[in-house]
Amino acid sequence: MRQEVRSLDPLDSPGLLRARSSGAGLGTALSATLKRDLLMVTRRPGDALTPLMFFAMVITLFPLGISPDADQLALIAPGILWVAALLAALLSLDGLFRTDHDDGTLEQLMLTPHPLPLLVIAKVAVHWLVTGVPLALLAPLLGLMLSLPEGSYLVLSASVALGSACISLIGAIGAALTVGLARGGMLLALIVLPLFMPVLIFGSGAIVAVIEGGAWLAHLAILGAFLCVALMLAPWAIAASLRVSLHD
Amino acid sequence: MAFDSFSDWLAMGRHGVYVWTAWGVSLGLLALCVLLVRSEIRTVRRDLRRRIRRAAATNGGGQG
Amino acid sequence: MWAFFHKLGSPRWFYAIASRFEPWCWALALILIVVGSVWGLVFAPADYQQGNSFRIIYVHVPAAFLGQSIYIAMAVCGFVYMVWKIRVADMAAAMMAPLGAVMTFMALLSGSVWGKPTWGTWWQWDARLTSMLILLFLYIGVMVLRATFYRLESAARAAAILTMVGVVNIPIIKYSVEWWNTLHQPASFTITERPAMPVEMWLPLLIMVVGFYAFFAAFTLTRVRSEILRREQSKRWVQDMFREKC
Amino acid sequence: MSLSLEARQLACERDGRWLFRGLDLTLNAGDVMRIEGPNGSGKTTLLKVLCGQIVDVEGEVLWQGEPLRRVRSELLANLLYLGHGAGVKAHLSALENLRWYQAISGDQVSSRDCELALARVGLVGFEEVPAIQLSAGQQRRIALARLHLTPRLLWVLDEPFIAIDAEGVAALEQLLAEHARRGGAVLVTTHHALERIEGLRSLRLAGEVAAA
Repeated sequence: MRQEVRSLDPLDSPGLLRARSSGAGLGTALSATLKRDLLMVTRRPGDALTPLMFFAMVITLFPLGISPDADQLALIAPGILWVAALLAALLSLDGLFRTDHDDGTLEQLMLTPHPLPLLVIAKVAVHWLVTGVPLALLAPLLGLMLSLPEGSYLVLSASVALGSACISLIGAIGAALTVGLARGGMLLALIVLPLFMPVLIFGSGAIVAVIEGGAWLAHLAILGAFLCVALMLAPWAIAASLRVSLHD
Repeated sequence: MAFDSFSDWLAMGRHGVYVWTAWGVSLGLLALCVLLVRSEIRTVRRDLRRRIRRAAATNGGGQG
Repeated sequence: MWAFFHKLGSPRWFYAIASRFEPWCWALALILIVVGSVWGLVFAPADYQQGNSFRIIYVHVPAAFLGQSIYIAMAVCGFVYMVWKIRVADMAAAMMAPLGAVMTFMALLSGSVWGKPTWGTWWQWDARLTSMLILLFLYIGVMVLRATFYRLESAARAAAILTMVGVVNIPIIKYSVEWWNTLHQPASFTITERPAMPVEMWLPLLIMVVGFYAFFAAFTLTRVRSEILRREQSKRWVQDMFREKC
Repeated sequence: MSLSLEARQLACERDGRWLFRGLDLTLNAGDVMRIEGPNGSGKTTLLKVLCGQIVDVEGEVLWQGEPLRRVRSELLANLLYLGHGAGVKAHLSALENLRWYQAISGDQVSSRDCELALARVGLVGFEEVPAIQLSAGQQRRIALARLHLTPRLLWVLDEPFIAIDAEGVAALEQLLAEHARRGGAVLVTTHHALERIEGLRSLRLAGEVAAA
């Protein structure tokens, strides 16, 4: 009754099935997950745009709320640029695992013989590429609007790029913890925002330092240190959190 | 004794209001914790006792 | 030692131990806190700069110590639960969290009230108070996360993971805030350093700190006993224990 | 070494009640075992325990004679698990979905195999269509195409017949029987009778005690 298919069908190998050994093809799995998620973004560009629009809109709120005066804005520009970038990245974190959880692919991802922490890094990398990097590219333009001094744009986008990588990694722990919960979004912000504060401090500190001609490289170095620590520890916490959310 | 008289102690040398608010709230919170904790254990034990008595009653006082 | 460690894990055995030590802890806490308070409020000399408002230190410092120590204790309990599946450890972590939040809030409040006569404003974004505020957010985050999970084991594991991630961040937060704005006087004394204050000032402080830790022990023992009764009510040993009484 | 999945004295407690207790189960090459029981009797939980997804249960699970804790990645390399969710990304086409599955399971990615697998499940001509435009039944068939695509010893299928029409059910039953004949093993939860599979073993989960 099965569909008539060409005679030589590789799938019909009559031979007995053999047990396979695990461990092969980790590289292909990582790159395939990366490519698939990037493909998903191209299919639905809206998801990538919302954090950017949010970032731009929040920035325009401050001149309206405080004052259009350039000097005042320049004073607070580093801080609000960074806070807005942080909140924009946080906004998109909730969807990191939720879409995969809802359609069952997250469960399949966890059923591969490959180590989960590494696969999770692929997903977080996509989140950073899709939100962190665009935020870093948009930040100088918004800095211009807040009359941020000329010389600081490069350091601004470098600090946002570095900082958003830490935010993606640490935030992914919260996203993994709340993926199983119906209204996890607000709770996600509640549990990860305290962990973002050191990143915010040194991120905006870098911009303030470059404006005052201070040691901005030191701040970026500390952000880099946070990133290394997060890269080492966060994947294990994310994998453990996913197991808690999915399998309990 | 760091103070000459009782009223001097109460006044705390113009810092009285701060010292007494800070201390009052802190010791108040501690007392509140004690009350809540003691009542928690009492209610848990009372509910348990009632549950066992009810279970015993429904099973005709069998193994309960 | 290993047998003891696992026996500690059985709720029934812990319940017996807790029942025995608990009254002593309450008594010790009461005595120490009363003695410390009277000593600190009445007999200790006033600070030559800050005058009597300095006496708030006898409440602010113990509360700040407790705030941090309880979070670290919760992380240790979370680790023990995740690794050895000792349920009592999870119960302890769940039960001590509110006290940690209360202590942090107490430190924040007494710190800012103390700040009024000293700095002239109710709230000052100084390093230690800001770290305390972030710690309070961490407490609230863990408690809300634990309350959101319906199943007990998932809540326990999720809270354990978040607490451990949080405890790794506590030094990071502390030093980054410290760098960010250091206005507060350096920590008056840590157990190891020689305190900057004369002995008749820091002795009552030491008594108050130990009294607060005794309070923490008594509080946790009592609450864990309640939690054991709540979670083990269907177990035979609980029912037997209560049947003799009624 | 022929396939062997064994469970000894499994007991799982959820929210204060026992889903199953003292459960023994052995699954060897050529076995098709159906797990039945009323809703909420822990069928899916049992499948997840046997795949090592859920670990806080009493009793032991052995894969090829070894405790699952130590050889979990060996089991996963030989396991194909189809859960409740179709496991299909709505905005990707059937082909893209299958190519991703091939890649993460460590096989050689080849579109031709994917197209053949899709043909086997009656999705000829739907290869490039984004899954969102397909019916629920067709989306499940994309997941079922994986049975043809990636050769695995052990199939664990959770309600695979949902939203599948009669013709598809018959084809799937025949596929399960054929898989068993070729030395594989199937663990399936379903309410279908599966009478086309001779030598079908079944395990009834009725809550308290279960016999295999």
